[in-house]
Amino acid sequence: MMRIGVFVCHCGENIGKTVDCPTVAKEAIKLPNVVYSIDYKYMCSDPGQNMIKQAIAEHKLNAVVVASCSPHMHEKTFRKACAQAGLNPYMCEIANVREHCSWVHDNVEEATKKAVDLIRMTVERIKFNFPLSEIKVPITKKALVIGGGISGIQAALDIAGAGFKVILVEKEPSIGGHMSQLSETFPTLDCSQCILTPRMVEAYQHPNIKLYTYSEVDNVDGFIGNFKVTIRKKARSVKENLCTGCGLCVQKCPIKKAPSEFDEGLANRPAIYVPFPQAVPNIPVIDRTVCTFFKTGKCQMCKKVCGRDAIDFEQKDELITEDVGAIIVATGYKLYKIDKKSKDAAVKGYGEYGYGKYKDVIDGLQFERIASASGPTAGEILRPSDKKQPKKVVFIQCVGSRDPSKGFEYCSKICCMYTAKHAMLYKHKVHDGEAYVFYMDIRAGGKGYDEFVRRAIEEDHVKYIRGRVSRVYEKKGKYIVKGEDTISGVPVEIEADMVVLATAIVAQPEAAKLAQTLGIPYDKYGFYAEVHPKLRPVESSSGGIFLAGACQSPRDIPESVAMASAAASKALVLFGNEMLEREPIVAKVNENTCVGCFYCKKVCAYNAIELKEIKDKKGNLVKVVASVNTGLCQGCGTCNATCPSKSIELIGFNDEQIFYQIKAL
Amino acid sequence: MSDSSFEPKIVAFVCNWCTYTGADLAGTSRMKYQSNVRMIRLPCTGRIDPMFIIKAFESGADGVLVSGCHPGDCHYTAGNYHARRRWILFRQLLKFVGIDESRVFFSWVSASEGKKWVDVINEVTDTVRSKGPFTNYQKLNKEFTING
Amino acid sequence: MADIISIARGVFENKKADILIGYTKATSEGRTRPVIVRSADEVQNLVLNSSCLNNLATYLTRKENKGKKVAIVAKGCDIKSIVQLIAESQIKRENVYIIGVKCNGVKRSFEGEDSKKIAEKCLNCNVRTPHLADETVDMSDEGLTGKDEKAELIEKLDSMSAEERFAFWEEQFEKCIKCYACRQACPLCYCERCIADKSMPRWVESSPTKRGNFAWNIVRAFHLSGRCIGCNECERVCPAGIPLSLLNRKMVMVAKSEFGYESGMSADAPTLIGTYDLKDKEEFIK
Amino acid sequence: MDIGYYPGCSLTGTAKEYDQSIRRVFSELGINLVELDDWSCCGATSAHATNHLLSVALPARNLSLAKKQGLKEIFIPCAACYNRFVVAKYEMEKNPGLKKRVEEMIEEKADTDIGIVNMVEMFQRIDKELILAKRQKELKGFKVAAYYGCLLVRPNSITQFDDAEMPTSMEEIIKLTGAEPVDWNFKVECCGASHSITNMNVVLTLSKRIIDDAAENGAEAIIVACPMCHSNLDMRQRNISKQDSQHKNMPILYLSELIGLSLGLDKESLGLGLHFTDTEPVLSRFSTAIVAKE
Repeated sequence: MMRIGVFVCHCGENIGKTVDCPTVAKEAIKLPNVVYSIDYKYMCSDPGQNMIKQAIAEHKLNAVVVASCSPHMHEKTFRKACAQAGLNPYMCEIANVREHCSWVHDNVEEATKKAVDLIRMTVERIKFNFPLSEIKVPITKKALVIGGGISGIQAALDIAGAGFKVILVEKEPSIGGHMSQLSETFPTLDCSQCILTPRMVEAYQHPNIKLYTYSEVDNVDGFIGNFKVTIRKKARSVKENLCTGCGLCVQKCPIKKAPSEFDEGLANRPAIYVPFPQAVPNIPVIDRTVCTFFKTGKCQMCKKVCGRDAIDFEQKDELITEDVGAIIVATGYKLYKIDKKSKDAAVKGYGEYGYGKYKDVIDGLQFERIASASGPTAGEILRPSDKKQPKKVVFIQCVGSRDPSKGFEYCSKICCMYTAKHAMLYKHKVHDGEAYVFYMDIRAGGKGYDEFVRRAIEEDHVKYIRGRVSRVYEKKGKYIVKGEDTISGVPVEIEADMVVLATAIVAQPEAAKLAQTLGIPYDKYGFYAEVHPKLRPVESSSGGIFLAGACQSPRDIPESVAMASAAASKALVLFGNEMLEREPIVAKVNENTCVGCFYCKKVCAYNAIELKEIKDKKGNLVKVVASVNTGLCQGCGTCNATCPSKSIELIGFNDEQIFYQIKAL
Repeated sequence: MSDSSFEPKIVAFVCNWCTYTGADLAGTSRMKYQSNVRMIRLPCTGRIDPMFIIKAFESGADGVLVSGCHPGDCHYTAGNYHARRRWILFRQLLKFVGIDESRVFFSWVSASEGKKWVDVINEVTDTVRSKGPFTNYQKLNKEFTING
Repeated sequence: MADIISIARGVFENKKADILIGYTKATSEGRTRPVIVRSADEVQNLVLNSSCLNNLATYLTRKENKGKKVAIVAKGCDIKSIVQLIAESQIKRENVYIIGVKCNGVKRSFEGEDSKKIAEKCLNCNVRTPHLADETVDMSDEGLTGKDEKAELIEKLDSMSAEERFAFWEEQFEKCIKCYACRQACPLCYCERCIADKSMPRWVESSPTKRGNFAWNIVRAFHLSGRCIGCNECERVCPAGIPLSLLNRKMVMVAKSEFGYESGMSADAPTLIGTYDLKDKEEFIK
Repeated sequence: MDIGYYPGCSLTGTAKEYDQSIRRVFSELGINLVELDDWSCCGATSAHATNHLLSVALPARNLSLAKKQGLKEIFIPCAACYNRFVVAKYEMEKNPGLKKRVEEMIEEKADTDIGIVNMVEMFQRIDKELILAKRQKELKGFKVAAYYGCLLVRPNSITQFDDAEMPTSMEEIIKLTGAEPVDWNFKVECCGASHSITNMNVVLTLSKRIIDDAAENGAEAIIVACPMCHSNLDMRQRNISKQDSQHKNMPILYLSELIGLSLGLDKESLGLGLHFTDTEPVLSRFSTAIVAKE
């Protein structure tokens, strides 16, 4: 005999304001098999949970329905409370009367009626729940980190430091990411490479870290604790085990004019190259799209000069599979490129700023290279067109960010700070120069951040103009920046020598593709979605896949590093267990009625359906039926809907539960 | 036929990962929509059986919505693709037996599309309200209560 | 070409099969009935003519025949169901010895006016010469003609309003007595426990109410979608005279038009249900 | 193809040649312009600054007329009128209270489901191949500046047309004639609009900047799609010349006139004789450039 308790939460005012909770509780008790019902201000609080526990004991409840917020929020909380009171946690179900009711409706009468309906449906459903216990699966205690920027390096070092193996995959020829391109970092103005390079080397030399550079993740199968990953090691055309990194090939390569990715196109590199002097590993790669040999079949200069015979023109992409238990995604960001506007681009673009048309209109990363001691100008501020020192530089913030009409709605977060830094670096190097910053407002929340911006304004006399720029155009060798000073309310025109655009931080172009490979959700901009914005900010909704750095949203270095360590600790929490407990929401076959048509096997994305022979007492084969490998089954239930005779059912969402939920409509 | 006081009964079968979460987002964003819909959460659109729709009509629903992850976004890789093929067939069958297929709605609503969820629900509710009660099926139901 | 009796004898003499499923004369004039022949001594009563209406493939999945090597007399349409059974792991190709029938069409019915007409399924037949057989036998009967009345009816139904169609089917389904003869005759309804017999939960009401009849006929047609090969046995055996083939034919047409799919042609081809295409249509999905 | 046509007041007065060239060009391209019967002023540049309700009601009345006359869309060649119509439609859609007040004022049901099409969009709808096939003259080597002004593209969230700061759609139309649109800087700058009457100096300064930048970037003519822009840029060049002896005349052509020229239509039917700034330099360049027909 089912004895069901119904617990109606007010959630303070959140539910109580629109749903008449006492009435709902009174209606609930009238439902068949409901022996107890009560409403309370905060069901998830300790006293609230205690009410549930007491009621279970006092009223011998064997099922509990909590009418509260979304099950995504507190299903675990309430199930745990039930378990503490000796009730099987799977005998607790949530009726979502907050997100799906009180918050989305205004009319109290309608919302109350709906809340009662939702509870009735859940009560009817729970009558067909039965106690379940967690499924235990072994864990592969090895992590995959995708992306070798500062976030990926940090995460890899943390996990490796705890004694577990890490696979670090980076798609570029060297790890280091965007941080390696930066000149100085805010708000301390310490040299970016000076603090990053030791970390890169440490990751490279760590016995627990296996590094795959110039490699990408091709495929991911499996699930938390047991992923099978296929890594594509792209053909470098250089044998890593033979190369000593002497650099002779790079010096002798006759091709000199390929635009350097590292220098953001402001300098050139050979066809065989190491992206930057401190690259890790210090092994060159041949850019087959520009190499003379790959184009014409002639040259082979690099091969001739290589004393180790390390050049391999025949090298092919190599596919490597690795078993890992956790994945950390740290794929970072890209700067929004405004010159190449494709027709189906997400944003309309900023052609009026002349980026791509005027050589001296550059973006933030290009300025970093110009300001960097290792950059094309050796740190001297010279403008790209004529290598002259610009005496007047205009910095434009929010190019693409916070601009719903033309760009993205979100704030790119780091531009206020780096623009202040750029203006400062410029003033430090060009003492008689003038720096102007067009801004919407200054967002400098962070330790020492606002002080930093004040310093730029007050000590370095950077001129901040609050307003937007409508156009940049060239006139007699000057760049006329037309904008508005919204504080004085006048249009302004500045004749600049160079213009730096703080273009928006956007997701990597392949972000959505990787998300689909990994099976993790992403937002409309391509940033990966965390499972809870406040309480679970580094976890994706797919178990065992964690997020670090700017792939989740625009992040600065300290935040990225913090996220990376947090993601690493999430992986370590997983590795702290011998066996993984999984929700027992898996399919189950009724072997009596299964006739082995195996449509379930055809629709299963996880190869979880196996063949099982049923034999009689004498050992004669009676029939072959489907059987579920509960380690592989992820509980989607597609087999259940496909099976014509309903001989395979999804535990937790079985036919009876759904049937009676519908019937109670 | 459409009675001014008629409020349709609408059932939504939704997947846990995209649409249910998208509906949660509509809630956390305090967007408003009409209250006629009753949602049933399934792990995946792949789990949604055509029998659910028949049962919903038998239980007095005037309209049914099926909603899940966009193609490519399925939490279980391909559940929504199998579901889509199933619905292509089932819709035609419903149509052929005279069950007004325009009372059965399908949508892809992702976890970030709270606004789309609101629009879909309002549109479904308005459409079904203007169609009036699903008397054809309810006639069948009535006969059942008398006889059985 | 050899006749059916000598072929059957050969099957047993060469030990090609343990049993043979074929046709024999029924007691009433003009009828045939299925027969299971177990030895060469029994083959003389076998017949093969345009009155051989039954699709014998339905006996292949019967419990008593499982595990045996079975020879079967099969017209092209029947062979399609055998192909489908192989594709759905119900039988193994090597366990069935197919005596394919070169066929010019069978009667629409055993008796009455319809017995002079050709069965509607034969009008659009694309397998008059069997597409999968171990040997073939010629069924020389011919001269049957007739119109495809069902095709016209489908067209008419398609042009009706939803209300009119509902009324049409309401009248038809009301006749259903839930005898499940349609299911028994169907070679592809091989489930040991049909969903209609499942009681926990009872998706399909057991009594022949209007609502239960609707549910049953919809679920039957849906479960055969993308699988039905159009032998129309369900309709032939329906004691209530419900034009069940309309439903199945409609779904065959949908499978063809939406997916370019035809069932029963190859056991290795992917099945319609159980696979998907990234480009499947979704204009109806918001 | 039939489409509603709302010429607006300017096209019956100062911009007669705009109306004339539009009717001529679209009839040549097989489009039937159905002039809205009993149309009235949209309030143009003054109403919204003086009486907001009136500024919505005036276009609303015309929209209701369109609905009654069975028109699904109206083509509004004047950028100022176009702007008023899209804004009125937008405001009524967003604000049911305002819509109700407008309905009381115009004593009609206000309809917002009428499509509004501007000059550039009108040409975008026509099959490119048709224009190319009907082309009589290829204006090859003719460098022009496409000038959008303020009203066609702003506010972009309402007009939803092209890009407010860097539009390019008119250039695509111009290219069909063989003419070469130049890359210039003032395509969406204000010409001074109705200040032409109240504060001409403003207009002179602004218009001069526009014409100068076009000239500096190599344009031989400026192409417009707004009668107000046209009158400022065309008519005020005399005054500009008085202030600046260096000023060189810049012919200002309507987009419809440019297309008309390439279709081989004569200058009278396009109204090119009605301009203040001489268009003869343009016309003389193309008198002989007949394109061979296949």
